Amino acid sequence: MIKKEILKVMSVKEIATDSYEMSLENEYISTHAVPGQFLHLSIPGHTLRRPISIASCNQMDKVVKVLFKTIGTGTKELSGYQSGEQLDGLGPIGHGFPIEDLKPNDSVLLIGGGIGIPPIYFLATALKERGIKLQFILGFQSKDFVFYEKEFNMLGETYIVTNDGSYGHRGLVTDLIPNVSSFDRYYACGPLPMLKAVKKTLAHKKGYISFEERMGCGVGACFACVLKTNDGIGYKKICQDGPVFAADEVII
Amino acid sequence: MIKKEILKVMSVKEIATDSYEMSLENEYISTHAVPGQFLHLSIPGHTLRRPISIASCNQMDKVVKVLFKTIGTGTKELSGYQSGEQLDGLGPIGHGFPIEDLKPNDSVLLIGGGIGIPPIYFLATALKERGIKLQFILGFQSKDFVFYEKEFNMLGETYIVTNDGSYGHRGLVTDLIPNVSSFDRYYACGPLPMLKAVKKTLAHKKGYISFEERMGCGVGACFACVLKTNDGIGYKKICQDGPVFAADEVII
Amino acid sequence: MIDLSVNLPGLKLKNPIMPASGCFGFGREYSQFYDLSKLGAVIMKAATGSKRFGNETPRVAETASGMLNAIGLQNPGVEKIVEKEVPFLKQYHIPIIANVAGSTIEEYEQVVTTLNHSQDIAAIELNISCPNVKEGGVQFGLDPAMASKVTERVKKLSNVPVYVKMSPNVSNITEMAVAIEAAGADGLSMINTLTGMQIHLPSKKPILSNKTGGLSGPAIKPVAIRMIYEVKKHVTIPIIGMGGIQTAEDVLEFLLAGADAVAIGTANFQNPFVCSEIIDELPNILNKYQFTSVQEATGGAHQ
Amino acid sequence: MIDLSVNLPGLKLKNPIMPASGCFGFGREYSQFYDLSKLGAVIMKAATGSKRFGNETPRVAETASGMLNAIGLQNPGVEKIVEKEVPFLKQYHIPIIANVAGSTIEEYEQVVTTLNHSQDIAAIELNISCPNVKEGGVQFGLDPAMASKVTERVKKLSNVPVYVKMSPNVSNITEMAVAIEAAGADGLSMINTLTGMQIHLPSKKPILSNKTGGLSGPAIKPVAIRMIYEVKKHVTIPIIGMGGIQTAEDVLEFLLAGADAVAIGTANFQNPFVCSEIIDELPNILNKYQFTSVQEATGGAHQ
Ligand SMILES: Cc1cc2nc3c(=O)[nH]c(=O)nc-3n(C[C@H](O)[C@H](O)[C@H](O)COP(=O)(O)OP(=O)(O)OC[C@H]3O[C@@H](n4cnc5c(N)ncnc54)[C@H](O)[C@@H]3O)c2cc1C
Ligand SMILES: Cc1cc2nc3c(=O)[nH]c(=O)nc-3n(C[C@H](O)[C@H](O)[C@H](O)COP(=O)(O)OP(=O)(O)OC[C@H]3O[C@@H](n4cnc5c(N)ncnc54)[C@H](O)[C@@H]3O)c2cc1C
Ligand SMILES: Cc1cc2nc3c(=O)[nH]c(=O)nc-3n(C[C@H](O)[C@H](O)[C@H](O)COP(=O)(O)O)c2cc1C
Ligand SMILES: Cc1cc2nc3c(=O)[nH]c(=O)nc-3n(C[C@H](O)[C@H](O)[C@H](O)COP(=O)(O)O)c2cc1C
Ligand code: FES
Ligand code: FES
Repeated sequence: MIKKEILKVMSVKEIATDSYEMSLENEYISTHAVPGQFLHLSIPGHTLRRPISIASCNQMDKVVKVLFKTIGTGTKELSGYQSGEQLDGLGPIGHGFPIEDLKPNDSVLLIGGGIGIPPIYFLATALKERGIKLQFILGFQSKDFVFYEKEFNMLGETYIVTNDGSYGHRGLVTDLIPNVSSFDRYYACGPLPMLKAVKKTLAHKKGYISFEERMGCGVGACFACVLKTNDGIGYKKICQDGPVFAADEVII
Repeated sequence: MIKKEILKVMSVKEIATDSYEMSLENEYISTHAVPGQFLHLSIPGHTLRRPISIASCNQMDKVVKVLFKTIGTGTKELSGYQSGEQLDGLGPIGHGFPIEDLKPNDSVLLIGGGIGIPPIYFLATALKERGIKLQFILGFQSKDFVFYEKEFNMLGETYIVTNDGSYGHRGLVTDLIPNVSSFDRYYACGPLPMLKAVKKTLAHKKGYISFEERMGCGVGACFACVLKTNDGIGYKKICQDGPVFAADEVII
Repeated sequence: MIDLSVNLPGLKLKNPIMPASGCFGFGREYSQFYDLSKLGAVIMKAATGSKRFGNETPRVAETASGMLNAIGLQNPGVEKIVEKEVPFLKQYHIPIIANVAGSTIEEYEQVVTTLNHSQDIAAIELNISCPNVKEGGVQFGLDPAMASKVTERVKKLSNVPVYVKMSPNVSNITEMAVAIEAAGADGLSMINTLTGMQIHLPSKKPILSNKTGGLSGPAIKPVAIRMIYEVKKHVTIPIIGMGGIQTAEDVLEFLLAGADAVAIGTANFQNPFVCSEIIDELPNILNKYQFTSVQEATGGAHQ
Repeated sequence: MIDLSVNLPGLKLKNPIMPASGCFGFGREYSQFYDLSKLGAVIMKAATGSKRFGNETPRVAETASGMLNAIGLQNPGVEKIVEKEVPFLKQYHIPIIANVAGSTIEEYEQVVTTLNHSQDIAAIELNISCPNVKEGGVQFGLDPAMASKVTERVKKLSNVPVYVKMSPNVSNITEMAVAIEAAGADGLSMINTLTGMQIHLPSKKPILSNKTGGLSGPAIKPVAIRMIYEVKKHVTIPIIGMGGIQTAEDVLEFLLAGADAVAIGTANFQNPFVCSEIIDELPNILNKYQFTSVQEATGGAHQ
């Protein structure tokens, strides 16, 4: 259930160019959030909240981590928060990545691009606990934007691509799909063009994709965040029905 | 000359109900401001600056003091400033109280009402230095709003009135004018109804009055703050030509 | 004891607070946050003759103290709404107001006819002011003749009182209001959004796929207050006021300008509890400014 | 090197930045803060036939991301302006634009005739959109027929190009713009303020003595961008854009929407240096978004 919670900022650190890791203390979110869900954060002076994925949860010390990139005024202000300050967040929001039906030793490919990587990390830690075999393809603009490489390497085989080839392989995440060993299903999150390419390239595979869209309410009331689907209804709301969808149910 | 200055908050303390004294460090303002002038303070999130009178200046330690009452959102936010934070202020603005022509041992009556008292205090300290004899009539809503009584007592005979009689005399500042001993001129600042009464009661006396009005630019460009005058032009701008005017030149 | 109740045609309101159309869906989502029976009434998202997908995304953008939206009247169609959504809202025992939209007068009539089959609609908010659909909608709200025509036709059909939702994008709001009152409207609902646009610098294109969108939020409050104040002087039918309300003080400002009740839209997105919190706070604010009831405050700025 | 220059009828601008009418007086006050010769041009406060005192105070109020003003065209009259103010501004060797207001067509003509005596006026901004005077002013800006009539009459008289300053308080901004272009205007200046009101809760009365006032500042930017974007599609004369500009990014947004140059009003009150700072920053912003000149950016959102 979505609650309006006060989250206490524990730390904010820059982990790559324009990229920040923020640790937040909140019992309810840390104990209820599942991979793929997000927070809708209120930033003073802004009419609309900012949707940010949950990148990890630690129930022991009640800490929720988010990773974000500074795009405009909202995320810039977010990056300026000091430990001890408080944030008003709605969450956890949405449906996470379906993983219940996976069996130990199943093998999955996780694909993340830029700020789409945080939920993939949360998902990876959960899959690891269930003994799933993991491979990662992570795409970044360039060397300076690479983050969490060490963390991912500890969870599985990790391929990194940069648009300009300044780090890892040069090109797009889809260029590396041939390089990975066989897998049973994939999970992906990132910019829309990347997701389109991934869906196309892996059309024959079962996959789940997490989407982004500009949001109003964040709870399913305003219809700002719809995505076309090929079911009877013809659309789904990313905030309420997603942000994760089966690759074959959405039209992108 | 008006400059756009950064003022460093040294301290903010509540000196009476809803009334605050804020000490600001700034060399230019503290060395150039004269009694009657004001600052036009920028408060983040607000389209318009807030005009606040200068209540004292200490050239030695470069400190400017302002006293303000929390009326709405702007002054409330102002009262929440922490020492070390910075304020953007335009100043010093306007023409101060004319005092050059006063001779030692001249006697003046200073009348202040509520948030009109701060500039009167600054004026009083300046007059005291010149050996002028001072008497004060200070009006407050009620006991809880009384501030700076001790400070004024040190400068001259001080009469305090409260609307409800909860402290000092009961009534309006004009009720006490008969009680004060003879004086050569008066200076007044406070709410408009009080100023009208004072001007009427002391019509035969030479006097200078400091006015308030809602302001835009604060520098004389927008014509928001005009006051009717009986000279040829027919008006004056409070921010630029005032805020102090000779009682007999304005129509109120 | 402060009396918050207001009686308007078809609407016995225990308090003057209702969520604005399109900002509250059909109530399901916000019912997780608080008990909707606390509301004065609820205004449903726009209903059209048949299901609409609406505009492509992006559909919203943020502006200074406001937002732009171009949802495009996405809705499942009036029949589904009567069948699935009205029964859900009915359980809260508060007046249900149906927001009616259409591209043609015939579509408006079709929607109203279908709504007539339901016993649970207390009033209609006739939306002739949606700026976000290619044809229909707003042009009815920009021309007094067309506005009175659609109002008359809908009034003839409807079993329940009709509140006409007005567009602020007009040269003469009073002329519009007078025409709508003359056409038989039971009340006015004002204001809908101001048409606006934002350009996304990186792409050099309008940020909304629909290019223009409706501006809402605190930014438009002065326009709403002005229009309600002006209209109040020239009509006798009640006014449901809206546009940028965030606090109980804002509600009082609308009442003083001439509103009999108010609707709250955009503020729900920032704070899902806003309607509930304002209902709790309103008595204190009325009391602070020496009012003993909501009705006493209405039109107060005109004395 | 980024080229900031813009050439418009009567206006050779070294950069597209000018202070908006009424927000910069006649330049004297802001000349204490920086050298006005840095500006692209300067637009003077409105001039009327004879001296006006304007409205009673309070004349301004603060709103969410904006402000209301009801100055009421206070000015010393066109003769005094030509005699005393123009010579002061002349020393900065930048184009001087005279904002012309009036209650009747005859008054507009009288002002223009007097301005013709000065050699130092580069262009006229015909203000048919001031919402803050009892008669005259804005009604010319709300009716296409009246707008074209006053435009024609002024064009016949004026020695210099005429930019018509449009009101956003209209149902159809394009219709207005097309009529004004047809009437011979050399350019458009848009937008003036949106009419608004704020009610002061303690007194229960409108805060402005004029009751209504003009809404300006960032709150109205989406409306300005929308109107400029729409009008740009239907006229060929240049547009001076304004409404809520605070930063160089805002300037680029106006250029992309279709403005050839821009004016900055309310932002001067918050930051007296705003025009100067934006002139310094604009090249960096144009460069950041891959433009080599201002002219290249104009209308960019329409491609
Ligand atoms: C479900 C979901 C999860 C997300 N998770 C993350 C995350 O973990 N880390 C991260 O860095 N970013 C994430 N994003 C993107 C993030 O929401 C935007 O980068 C952020 O809102 C930009 O705000 P801004 O004020 O900095 O930018 P501005 O451009 O100034 O924002 C203006 C408006 O546009 C909206 N907006 C701009 N870009 C986006 C975008 N890409 N998606 C949605 N709304 C946008 C803003 O929310 C705001 O309403 C997520 C988005 C969604 C929908
Ligand atoms: C020359 C001058 C000197 C002043 N000196 C002092 C002082 O020393 N101490 C002090 O407490 N107050 C002083 N004031 C009054 C002070 O400016 C207002 O109390 C303050 O602006 C209120 O802002 P707010 O946001 O709290 O109130 P709000 O009501 O929220 O303000 C809304 C708008 O109205 C304006 N406003 C409201 N009340 C006044 C007022 N009385 N005068 C002018 N503008 C107003 C605000 O500036 C703002 O633009 C002075 C005013 C002037 C003109
Ligand atoms: C996302 C969104 C969707 C809206 N949908 C509708 C609608 O379907 N029908 C309608 O009459 N008004 C609609 N409106 C307008 C609101 O009901 C309201 O009139 C307007 O937003 C001003 O109020 P506010 O500032 O409190 O949001 C919508 C507004 C928003 C922000
Ligand atoms: C205090 C004030 C006075 C104004 N006076 C005039 C005027 O005399 N003539 C005019 O054409 N516009 C006048 N305007 C409108 C501005 O020129 C400008 O069109 C409007 O404020 C929008 O720009 P902004 O948001 O940058 O202020 C005035 C605006 C303000 C705030
Ligand atoms: S953001 Fe409102 S429905 Fe998804
Ligand atoms: S505040 Fe602008 S002239 Fe005084």
